[in-house]
Amino acid sequence: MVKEVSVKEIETADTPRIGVFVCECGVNIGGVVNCRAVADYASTLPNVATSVVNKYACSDAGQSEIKQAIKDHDLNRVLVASCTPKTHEPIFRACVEEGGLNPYLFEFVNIREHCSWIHMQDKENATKKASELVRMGISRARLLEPLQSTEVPVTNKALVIGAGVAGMQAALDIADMGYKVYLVEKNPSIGGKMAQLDKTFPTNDCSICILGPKMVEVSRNRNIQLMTYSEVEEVEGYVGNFRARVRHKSRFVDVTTCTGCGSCVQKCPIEVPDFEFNEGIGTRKAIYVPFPQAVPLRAVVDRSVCIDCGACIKACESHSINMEQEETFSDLEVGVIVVTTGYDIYDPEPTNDFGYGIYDNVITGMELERLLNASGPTMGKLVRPSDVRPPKRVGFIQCVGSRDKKRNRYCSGFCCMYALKDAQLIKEKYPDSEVYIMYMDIRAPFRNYEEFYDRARDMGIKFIRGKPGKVSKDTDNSVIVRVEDTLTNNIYNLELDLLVLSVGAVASESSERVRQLLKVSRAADGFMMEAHPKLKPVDTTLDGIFIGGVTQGPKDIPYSVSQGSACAARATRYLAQGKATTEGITVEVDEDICVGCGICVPMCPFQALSLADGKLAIIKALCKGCGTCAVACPTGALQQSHFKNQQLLAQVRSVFTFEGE
Amino acid sequence: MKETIYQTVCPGCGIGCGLYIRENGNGSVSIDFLKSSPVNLGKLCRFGMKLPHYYSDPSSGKVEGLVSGAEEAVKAAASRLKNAGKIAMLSAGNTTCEEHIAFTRIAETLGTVVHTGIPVYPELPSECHPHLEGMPLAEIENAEKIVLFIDPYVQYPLLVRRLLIARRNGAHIISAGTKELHLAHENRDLSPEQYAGLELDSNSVIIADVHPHTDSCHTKQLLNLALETGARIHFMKPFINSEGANRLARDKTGMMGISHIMDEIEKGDIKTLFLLDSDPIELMPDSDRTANALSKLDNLIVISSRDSPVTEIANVVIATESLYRKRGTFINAEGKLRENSGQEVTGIDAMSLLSRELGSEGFEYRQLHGHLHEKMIETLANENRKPEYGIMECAPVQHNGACTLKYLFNPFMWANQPDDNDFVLLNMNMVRSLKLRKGGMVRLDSEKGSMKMRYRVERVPDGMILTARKLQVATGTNTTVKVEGC
Amino acid sequence: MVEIGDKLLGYATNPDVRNRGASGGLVTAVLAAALEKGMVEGVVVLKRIDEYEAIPVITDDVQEVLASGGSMHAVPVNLAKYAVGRKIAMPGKPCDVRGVIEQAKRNGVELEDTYIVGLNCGGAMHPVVTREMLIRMYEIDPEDVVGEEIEKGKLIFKTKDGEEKAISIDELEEAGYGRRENCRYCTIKIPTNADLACGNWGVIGELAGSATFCEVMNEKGKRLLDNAIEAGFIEVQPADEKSIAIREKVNKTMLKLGDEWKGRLLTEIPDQERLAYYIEQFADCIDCGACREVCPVCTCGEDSKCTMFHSLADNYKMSMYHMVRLLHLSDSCIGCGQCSDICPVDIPVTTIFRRFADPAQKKRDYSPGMDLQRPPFLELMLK
Amino acid sequence: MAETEWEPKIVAFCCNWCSYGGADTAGMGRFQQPSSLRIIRVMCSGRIDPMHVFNAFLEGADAVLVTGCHLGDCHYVNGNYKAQVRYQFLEEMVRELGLEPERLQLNWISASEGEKFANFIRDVTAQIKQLGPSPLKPEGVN
Repeated sequence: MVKEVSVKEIETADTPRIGVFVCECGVNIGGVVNCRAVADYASTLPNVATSVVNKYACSDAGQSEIKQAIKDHDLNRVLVASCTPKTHEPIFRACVEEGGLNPYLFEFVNIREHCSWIHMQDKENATKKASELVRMGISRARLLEPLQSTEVPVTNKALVIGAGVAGMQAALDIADMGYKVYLVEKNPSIGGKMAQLDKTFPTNDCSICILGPKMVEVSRNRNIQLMTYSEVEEVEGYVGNFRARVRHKSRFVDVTTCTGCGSCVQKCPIEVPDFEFNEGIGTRKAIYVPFPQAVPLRAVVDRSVCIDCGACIKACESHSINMEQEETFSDLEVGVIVVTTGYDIYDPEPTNDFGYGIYDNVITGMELERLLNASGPTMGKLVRPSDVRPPKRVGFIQCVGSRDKKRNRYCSGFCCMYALKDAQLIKEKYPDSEVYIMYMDIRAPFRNYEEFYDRARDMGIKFIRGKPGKVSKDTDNSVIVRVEDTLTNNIYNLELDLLVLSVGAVASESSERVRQLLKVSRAADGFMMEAHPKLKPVDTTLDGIFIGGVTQGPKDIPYSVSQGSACAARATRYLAQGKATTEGITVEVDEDICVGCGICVPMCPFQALSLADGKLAIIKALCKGCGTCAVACPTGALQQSHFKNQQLLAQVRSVFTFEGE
Repeated sequence: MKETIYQTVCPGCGIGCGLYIRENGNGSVSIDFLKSSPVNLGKLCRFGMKLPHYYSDPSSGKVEGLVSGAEEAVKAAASRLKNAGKIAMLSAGNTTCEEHIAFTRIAETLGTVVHTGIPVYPELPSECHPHLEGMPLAEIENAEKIVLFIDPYVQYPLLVRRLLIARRNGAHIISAGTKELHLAHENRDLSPEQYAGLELDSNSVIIADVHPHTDSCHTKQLLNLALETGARIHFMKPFINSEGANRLARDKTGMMGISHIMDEIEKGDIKTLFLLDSDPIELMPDSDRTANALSKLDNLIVISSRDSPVTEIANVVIATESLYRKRGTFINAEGKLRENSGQEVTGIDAMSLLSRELGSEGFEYRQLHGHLHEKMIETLANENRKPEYGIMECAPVQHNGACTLKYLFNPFMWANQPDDNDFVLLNMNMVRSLKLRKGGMVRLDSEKGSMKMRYRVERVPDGMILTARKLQVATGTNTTVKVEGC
Repeated sequence: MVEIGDKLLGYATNPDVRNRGASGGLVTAVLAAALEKGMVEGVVVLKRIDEYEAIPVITDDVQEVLASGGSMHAVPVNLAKYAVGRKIAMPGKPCDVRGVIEQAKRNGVELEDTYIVGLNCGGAMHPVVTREMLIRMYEIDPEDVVGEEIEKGKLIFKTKDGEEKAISIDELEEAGYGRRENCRYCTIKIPTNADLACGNWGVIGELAGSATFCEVMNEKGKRLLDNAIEAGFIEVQPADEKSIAIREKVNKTMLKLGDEWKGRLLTEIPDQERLAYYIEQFADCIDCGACREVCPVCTCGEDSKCTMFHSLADNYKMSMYHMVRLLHLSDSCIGCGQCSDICPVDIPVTTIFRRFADPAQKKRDYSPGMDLQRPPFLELMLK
Repeated sequence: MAETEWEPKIVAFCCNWCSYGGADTAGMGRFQQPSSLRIIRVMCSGRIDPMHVFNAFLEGADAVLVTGCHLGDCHYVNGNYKAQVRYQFLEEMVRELGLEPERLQLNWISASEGEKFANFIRDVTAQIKQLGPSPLKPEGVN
């Protein structure tokens, strides 16, 4: 049928009455933008019922002012011009809702990050731009429509990916709060990097001694279902309703019957370098138990080197070895996901940093950990790799792979501390050795860290402030490091038996795979990105997915553990409530206009669209509101709510004015 | 699966575009294109493209608001007409020549005339009427100079095509009207005193339009201009068959302009109005006032092929088939005779019955069609007539307000055809002086009230606001308004 | 039983149909047989109005189908839109078939229900141009014309006095007459995208003029032909090597000529003049929307992005309507020329579309309407 | 009145998760930029409708920027790949129309790349200043 006047704009049932609140944010905005002028300008625009300046719109006082204004001026739209919606939109939406309006009738204009902070020297233009941004917001606000967010039930189970110390902590905390947790670990044993360490700073207590009991605790917790040697393959769904497929790699050993006795290992004729746990310094067999304290303490067969001799099968009294074992899959349904996939140690080999990979006696900090460890390949005896003799002169180079524009710009945070620790351990074991630490500056914040540094100095460890320029080899395989002490301007040619590179942390490949699987954002440093660097350090932009530990960026053990707990606390909120609210912004179709061409259907990455009887059908729960399909729709029948064509076009149009207007 | 196809003309302006209508089994219609129709070569304007909407409301017979059959309606009409006092019969020219002749026969029986053709438009001396007829559009293509007093883009879009051809053929085109036109070589905002400066001669063509609300003074001025310079003058008109109605009514006297008729109805002098496919509520700029006036009638009888505001309030509605299905003939703006391929004649049958009910003879299509041919031989022989009128005096209407709202008579708005002209046009100067906001609206105030409109910036004269849409603040084609940004 | 890939020569068995049809009436007979045997509910035929005008009509009357036929080079309608929502068979030039296939990708047509007998096409003429050409070049009153055919590169008109006049098509086209511009550089001459690809190219010897060369393109084509043979409507025989070679040669020559025309008609406009050119071309647009209405690719209804977000009230230098249409269709414009034909203010819409579509389609190696591969905008080829 | 230097108007479509965040980060890092930019926030670069891009040009934008997450980082699986395909079409159309190619630009900017965002805006603004106002800008509009 004919419409008398073709619909050019969304008809709103009520005439818009917009309240404009221009926030000074103290001097953050007010110091640059003339907020009064912006508010005055806004008050001249159509449909603006009131326009005022707030000192801090997000403060209690500011929010009550907004709520009061909704009543006083009978507002049906609220526009706040302040900071970024990424942090404050939920706050103001809630405020507007408390004021009696649908939360989606709120429009946010960013005049801080996008204006005052980037035009600090140009107050006049900043004010002009702020006015224009507000005008654009008002054009959009006029056309805003109330939306309903929907509540979805939450499956009261959690998935924790990665069983390092952070993941273990998260799993334990969630489990202790009474919820079922699936803890997936790609390695044969849980424990992560911490299990490889010798001692931990600043207390120098044995790493595995404190971690071991926690690992056992994890394995014994009734609420935790441990899935080691397993990887998450697929994840779909949304908060409260994730479905994950986990692949259990074949150990070729029946974990239910294997006792971890090690008879099989003894009989195995194949011996290969142990890269998994001992950084390639020691060896392991083709069938092996990852390390003495492994959880689960079960053998695993490395089929890539196994020669199928059958010696182990004969040795195994419990008949646990099965070379035909196939990998299996589990399909999990969980409400929340915690990602604690950890990191990789920076590998200096490809670029031969400081001769690493060329000279035998240049090693990384992690290799040193294994050399110092009492249950390590040398039984804790420090030797240099070239001739297995104890080194007399040991040097550390700090910031290898970190704080380096050519490598990684960030500080890995823990390398100073572990170098101090290892230096002390060497000094303690071999008091007559000379230990040098070549550093740019020592970073030792937090309790007892600075004291730990002092102690190292007191022990006679020599600190040279300077980054070595050249590393070369002496005839006896000693390493000669040329370094300038920038405090004294002396240039040294240190002759060292062992050079330790204090390498930092980098985002790991397996972590990246999980990140892509879950669609978590990636930060510039390659680690996963939190929702907010300060206020939502373990949340992601995806509801129901949390990140903790070094997955989010380098950190030490206590920090990782507390993040594990934080993840647990954040995640359990959903489990405890049993429900979650999904985004109100979804796609909707005008059936009168839709011609059923189906162009949109393959656009949806979430399979929310389908055709039924020549018309479009939408599964709202699957729709994540990206709006890609709305672009594909040639008729405009498909619209993304809150970002309708009319709303966006109005915003674009109001960018421009007549000259002199 | 079976479709019926009707070759017909577009019932919009008087150009009379050829096209065909597909009617499928369920009665829905779609429009289709002839590629070599002689008038429009298979092309249509934006109104023509929307014809299916026009045909979406076929009329139904009604007596006192209740649906009734044709015979019942005719009888009710007859009994009302028999007892009526002064009867006014109006046919604006929106149906076939044959129906028009039948309507005229009834008028003769009733002892009155059908107000129709040019006389119902502006108040002009009758000797001028023949000169308001159109000229062959092909001749426009061959003119050396063309002066436009209309905005073809808005009012008669298909004329744009002829003008573009003329331009390719070397014509110099001047827009002397209200708006800068893309196709014109010169855009001059001229007052009538300056028309002499156009330097027209017998190879020039003046293109204007004439409709119920044309400023008759300006029409006189244009006729004077044509007379003085020897230029040919072509008038565009609304309705497919206003030209036919005009030619058929040429020897009739005693006709009144439509606004005059409405005045008499308002005064109570006319108590019976009999309409043939003409709706004053759609036609008059001031619809409210017109509807109000019509409510004072004792008898409102309507013959119509489509439902419109007047069929809602009529005492009797005699329904006919849609225009495209009718058997019959039209004369377009250039005097071309066009014929529908449809074969239905319910309108003529109804009028025949009505004639008999009124005590006169009945009639049938062939007879009426024969009469048309006789008449046409007579009037077509008059082509290339010399002017038979002298220079006319006129007193231009003075507008003292700051702004004039000018209604560009859009030949489809009488049919409530949807169009997107929901805006007014004004120039950048006015935008600045009124401090209009981009994307904002203007408020127009007249004695009738006020309304808000979107606006578009165009190169139009200062103080002029153009609209191609009937606005409820309008009191005529030119309305003095106050304008404000809002 | 014929097989997919068969190249045949055939003709209608009914002598009347065989004589009236341009090349043995095979196409007419195949369509009529499909209707007769209930394969389809209707057939699209061109109902002749005069020498220059025919209206596509859907009929379920076998006799009406048999009575249709004959060449009409001056009737450049695209039939794709008439196939929408119906179970029909129709004859089709390559561009008709392309339109139908593009409609099918947008769920406008159920391809399985639409049988198309393709016809070789060297191009069509616009009736208005043809009339003018008759007056100026042939010096014949268009109303006196009773027949028209193309032979050996010449366009021949027959008058009611029994006279014939022939002028070479090259000469006509140099003078600005002859085929529509888009036909001159069209790249598909043999409708290999149809179910059957028919035409008189390659029909030689005694069969010349009384048989049709027919290639079976797919399963539907096989069904059509088998049905017509079984119903006794047609007879076929295998085409010999020579016929096949000649058909291919004609095609190659036509395509080569097409390339030359393309070079001449789509000459590059200098960068700095292009925007002004487009603005000027669209400036007279009267916003009728006919170009959209006739487009055989577009499936939108009355409301769509090009109309809903375009307003006459906007003071733009170029209309949003045309920009959105260019955007939505430049990946799948088939260059059929309907939009140019219909434009009431003579905007060269097709030429403009080709300027955008040619490079876009070439770059993506996509030829719309030739197979079921979806156009880039529908598919958004990922990775 | 002093002649002030012409400042272009640049419309940028930013996705909520990355490039809008990049603009925020630029602000947090106080990376100073010309005041030419007007950001339209959408949830995903896949929501950036070429129709809106054209509309921005017709309204008077001197340049239009299409921005989103780095490829592979889309919050909605692959919206930015779709944006990229659409952008390529737009780019070709803009070139064919005869608009200078600098007036339409694509950039993937993550939420952490504040400095990159600011540099991008500075560069584009400088390029557009060189070119002058868009030839599609309606008269009397700025």
